[in-house]
Amino acid sequence: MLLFLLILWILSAVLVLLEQRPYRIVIYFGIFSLITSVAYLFLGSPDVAMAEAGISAFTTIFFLVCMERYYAARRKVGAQADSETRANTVPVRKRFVRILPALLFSAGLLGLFIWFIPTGEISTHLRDQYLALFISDVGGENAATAIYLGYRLYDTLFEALILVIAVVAVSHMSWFDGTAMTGSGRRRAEIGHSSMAVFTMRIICPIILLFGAYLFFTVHLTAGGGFQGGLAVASFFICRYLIYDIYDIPIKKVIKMEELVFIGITIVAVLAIFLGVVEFAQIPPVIYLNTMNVLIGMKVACSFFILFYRYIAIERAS
Amino acid sequence: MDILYILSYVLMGAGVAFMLFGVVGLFKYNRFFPRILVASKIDTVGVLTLIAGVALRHGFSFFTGKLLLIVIVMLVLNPLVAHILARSAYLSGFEMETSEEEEEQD
Amino acid sequence: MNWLELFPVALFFISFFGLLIGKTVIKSIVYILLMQTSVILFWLMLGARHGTAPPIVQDAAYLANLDTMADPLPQALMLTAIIIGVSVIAINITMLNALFRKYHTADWKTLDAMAREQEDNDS
Amino acid sequence: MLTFFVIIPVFIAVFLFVFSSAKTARILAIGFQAALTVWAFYLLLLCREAEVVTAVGDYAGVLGIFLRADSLAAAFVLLTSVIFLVLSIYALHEDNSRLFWFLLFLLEGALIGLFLTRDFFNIFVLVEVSTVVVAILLMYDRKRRNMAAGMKFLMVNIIVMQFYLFGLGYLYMLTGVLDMEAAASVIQTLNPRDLALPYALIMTSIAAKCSLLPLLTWLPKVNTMPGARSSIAAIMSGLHIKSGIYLFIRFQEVFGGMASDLFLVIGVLTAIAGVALALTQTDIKLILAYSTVAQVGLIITGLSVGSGYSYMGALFHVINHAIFKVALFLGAGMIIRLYQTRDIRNIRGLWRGSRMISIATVMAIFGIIGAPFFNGSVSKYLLGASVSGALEWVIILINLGTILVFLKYAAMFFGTPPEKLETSSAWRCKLGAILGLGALCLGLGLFGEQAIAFIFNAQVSVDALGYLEKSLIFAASLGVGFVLYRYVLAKRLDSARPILQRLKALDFGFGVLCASMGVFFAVVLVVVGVWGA
Repeated sequence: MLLFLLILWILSAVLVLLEQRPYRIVIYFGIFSLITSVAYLFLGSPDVAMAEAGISAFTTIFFLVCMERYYAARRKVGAQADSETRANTVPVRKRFVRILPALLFSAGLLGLFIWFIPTGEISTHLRDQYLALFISDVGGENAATAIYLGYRLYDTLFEALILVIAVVAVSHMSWFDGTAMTGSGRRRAEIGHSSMAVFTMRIICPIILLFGAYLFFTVHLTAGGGFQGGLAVASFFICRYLIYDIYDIPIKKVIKMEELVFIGITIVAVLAIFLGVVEFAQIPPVIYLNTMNVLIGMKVACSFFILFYRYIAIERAS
Repeated sequence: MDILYILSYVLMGAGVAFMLFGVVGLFKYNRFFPRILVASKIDTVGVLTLIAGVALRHGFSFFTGKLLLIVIVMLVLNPLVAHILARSAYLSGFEMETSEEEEEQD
Repeated sequence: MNWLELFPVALFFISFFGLLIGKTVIKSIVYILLMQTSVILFWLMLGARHGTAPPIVQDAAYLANLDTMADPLPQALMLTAIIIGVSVIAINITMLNALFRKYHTADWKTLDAMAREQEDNDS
Repeated sequence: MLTFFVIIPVFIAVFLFVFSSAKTARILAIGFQAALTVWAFYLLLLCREAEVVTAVGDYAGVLGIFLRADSLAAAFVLLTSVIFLVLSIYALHEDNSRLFWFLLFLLEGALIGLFLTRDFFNIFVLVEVSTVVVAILLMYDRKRRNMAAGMKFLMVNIIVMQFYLFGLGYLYMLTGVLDMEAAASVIQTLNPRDLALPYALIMTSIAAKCSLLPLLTWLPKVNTMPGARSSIAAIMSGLHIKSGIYLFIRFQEVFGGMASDLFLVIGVLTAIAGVALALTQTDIKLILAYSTVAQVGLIITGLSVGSGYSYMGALFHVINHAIFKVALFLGAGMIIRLYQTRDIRNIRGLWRGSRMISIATVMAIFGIIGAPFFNGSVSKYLLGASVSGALEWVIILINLGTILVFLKYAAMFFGTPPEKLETSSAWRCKLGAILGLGALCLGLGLFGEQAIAFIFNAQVSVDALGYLEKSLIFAASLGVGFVLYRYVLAKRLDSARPILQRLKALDFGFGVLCASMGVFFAVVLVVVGVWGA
């Protein structure tokens, strides 16, 4: 079964490689992400699979917005004679000859790589210890969560930090100098004109929010956690956008809240793990895990909502 | 018990058969709107029957509750997806009688 | 060595090949995403060498089936890697968008030439 | 304790960003930087006695993450804090928003974290953080930024980090741990052929980080992007590249010095290529950036020689290079502001135009070319002390090349200045900053032996006779360089020969950059795998 999935996986990747038209690349990339996510599930990592599924929804949206602007920009200059348009007119054989050195080079590298793949056995030193000790050390029933909220919390802190930086970077790198769009920049989602869609999304929205909350709070019992729950809550905003738009949400307050939540995460992390308060004060691990997860989930939800907002409201505006 | 067992297999088989018909249909019709019609059948009828079979096979537990949630979401979302696809195709100027070549444009 | 692990390796070099021949920035970004995915899948495969059961303890008798559980460490690490990857990709796509608006193209060569022109004007 | 070296800058950065105005941010920045420098000094004192280890969380074995500070890491932390202190003083009266201080503090936290951590995956995370922050800082000026070059920088860095992560996967598979010390002890028991692949993958990413030979063009280009301020270019050349060298040192330790002969060759070639490229440039920032490449090549050479004195010399040169290159870049920023141009042919008469900038720049130049009594001379003496034969001559030749480059650079002191050069009173901080760095160059040169003993906790003896010999060689090469430059090169370099023009405008496309990564990877893999360690 895994073999079958992996073959499909490679095939979809090759489809992405061979496709020339940008819109289709995005669609094939979506297929690729879906297969990847299922493959993760088969490899025994439901946490990563959930994260990948959530992330790929956002990546696809980012790419789609980008493509829309791309075509708008192309239309503006007309069919300019750069290689984007020229590529389709060159005959296939010539194109093949042109890429042949690159093909041979990468094939050679692949061969070299395979020749030198280590044959040694995998060392299970850390795995055994983590599986044996995580319940008594950190608590909870999910070993992956125990690692990223306990043993390797230091990494997770920087992971939260890089989301803060990404939000700052996206607003700094953007063509538009500001955080919120007012007046003429607004546009409603096209779907908003279809009453059937709006009606259905109204039913779906609360379910998604509920699912996000479920992921927040059941982390010590099953797969899921702050990141996945945050992504689910953020995708609630996508659905909300389809019904009501998102321009009524004060984006500056969300940005401020994101940074405040990051400060909260830092304080809780420093107190709980670095200074060892959890152990010292005999706080039940469930309380710590849930606090941390809700904080991280809020952080991730805010970050992805801001990114989504920027793409829909600002990057997409003409 | 045995009847439930057999029934579940029948349901699962029916689901797979629906999907099979759907795929055949996708290849049979070469126009956009018939294809949407057939594809939505795969999503809704095929998957629903399949999940019903799985639920019967598993018996009643928390797992079945999760399946029920999936069924609800699918029941609501799949027709919606088909609707939006068809609607946007119609709005962006796809005629009901388009030929294959015109669909290929981006 | 598990020979299924050759799949991510192959994808790594397929996307490397794509990066070599990719003419537009869009395609380069997609290949980087493919590359990230291949590395992540590789890590998870390493973790699943000794078993593919999720590392979630449902009952107290879990010590008996420890051997069938996947390694939880790669999973925690790859969650981090995925989030880092998507943040960097979001930044990249924003930059790409700003480039479209300025230069109306996504072609590497044209972009390089235009950037050089701008630099010459500046200095 | 070590955790707070990282957490506090990050925390203060976010705190400032949320709560304060630009003015309070400025005052807090200076105060905090000064405090951090003192604290880093205290850490260095502690590390002289024993390694300081902090476990993040209270877990058994190597399950958690460890931060370790030996004297090398403490020296790098001290260097980082000193340079950021100088930069904050330099940037005090610039028109900076909160965002600038936010990013500056984040970068400081990430770099210190990188120097302190000994966890493979933590290194990956921190490198990504610092790369993204540097990318934003490089494109800080909205109007003048060069988005295409910045994008290339970011994408190349993401790709090399994928190489790193892949290599890390194999390393984790073989050793079963992510901690450096634990991994190093396991690695000794492994089959060297198994290690070839992870080594090649990881070294490819590190080589790209320090811009070694086939990958060297992106760094100078990025340094001189129009939107990048000189202070950012200084961080880039002075510190960010040092993080690559630091990782090189650490990973060579982990792998037990594999392939050091290969890196010797690559270092020498990088140095020669850097000198050759620097000679053809006319943009003053580009000259400095390519000379950074040359010095990095020299450092990698010294680190790969393997014997004690050269290694110490290379380590000391890392610190020296950070100091004088930051001084040069900051001085260059002021010169550009003064003359409104970056073309070295149009900058003349700086000595009469602005005495203070000239003094600081001259001190830094004396440092980099290795003039006696300046810090460069001590590190270059040690670098050359334990090598012999051809390599000694190669190092002398590279130094001759450096002298040529800076003769070209020094041409701007002479001649008559244009009528009006506007200096403002707000420059006092900037002048103070670069003069301080210049004085540091002299001080580290005069007390080089003691400085090494203090910083690296290692005894070296600078032999007076050998030092005199080196000084004589330096004087000779200065003479040769002057003659060579004045009568041969000065005219030729400015002529419009096609090959010179091509070297001057050398800028690899994205595909070529990726291909050079592949070539580097293949070479390292074949050398390590086929000919053994």
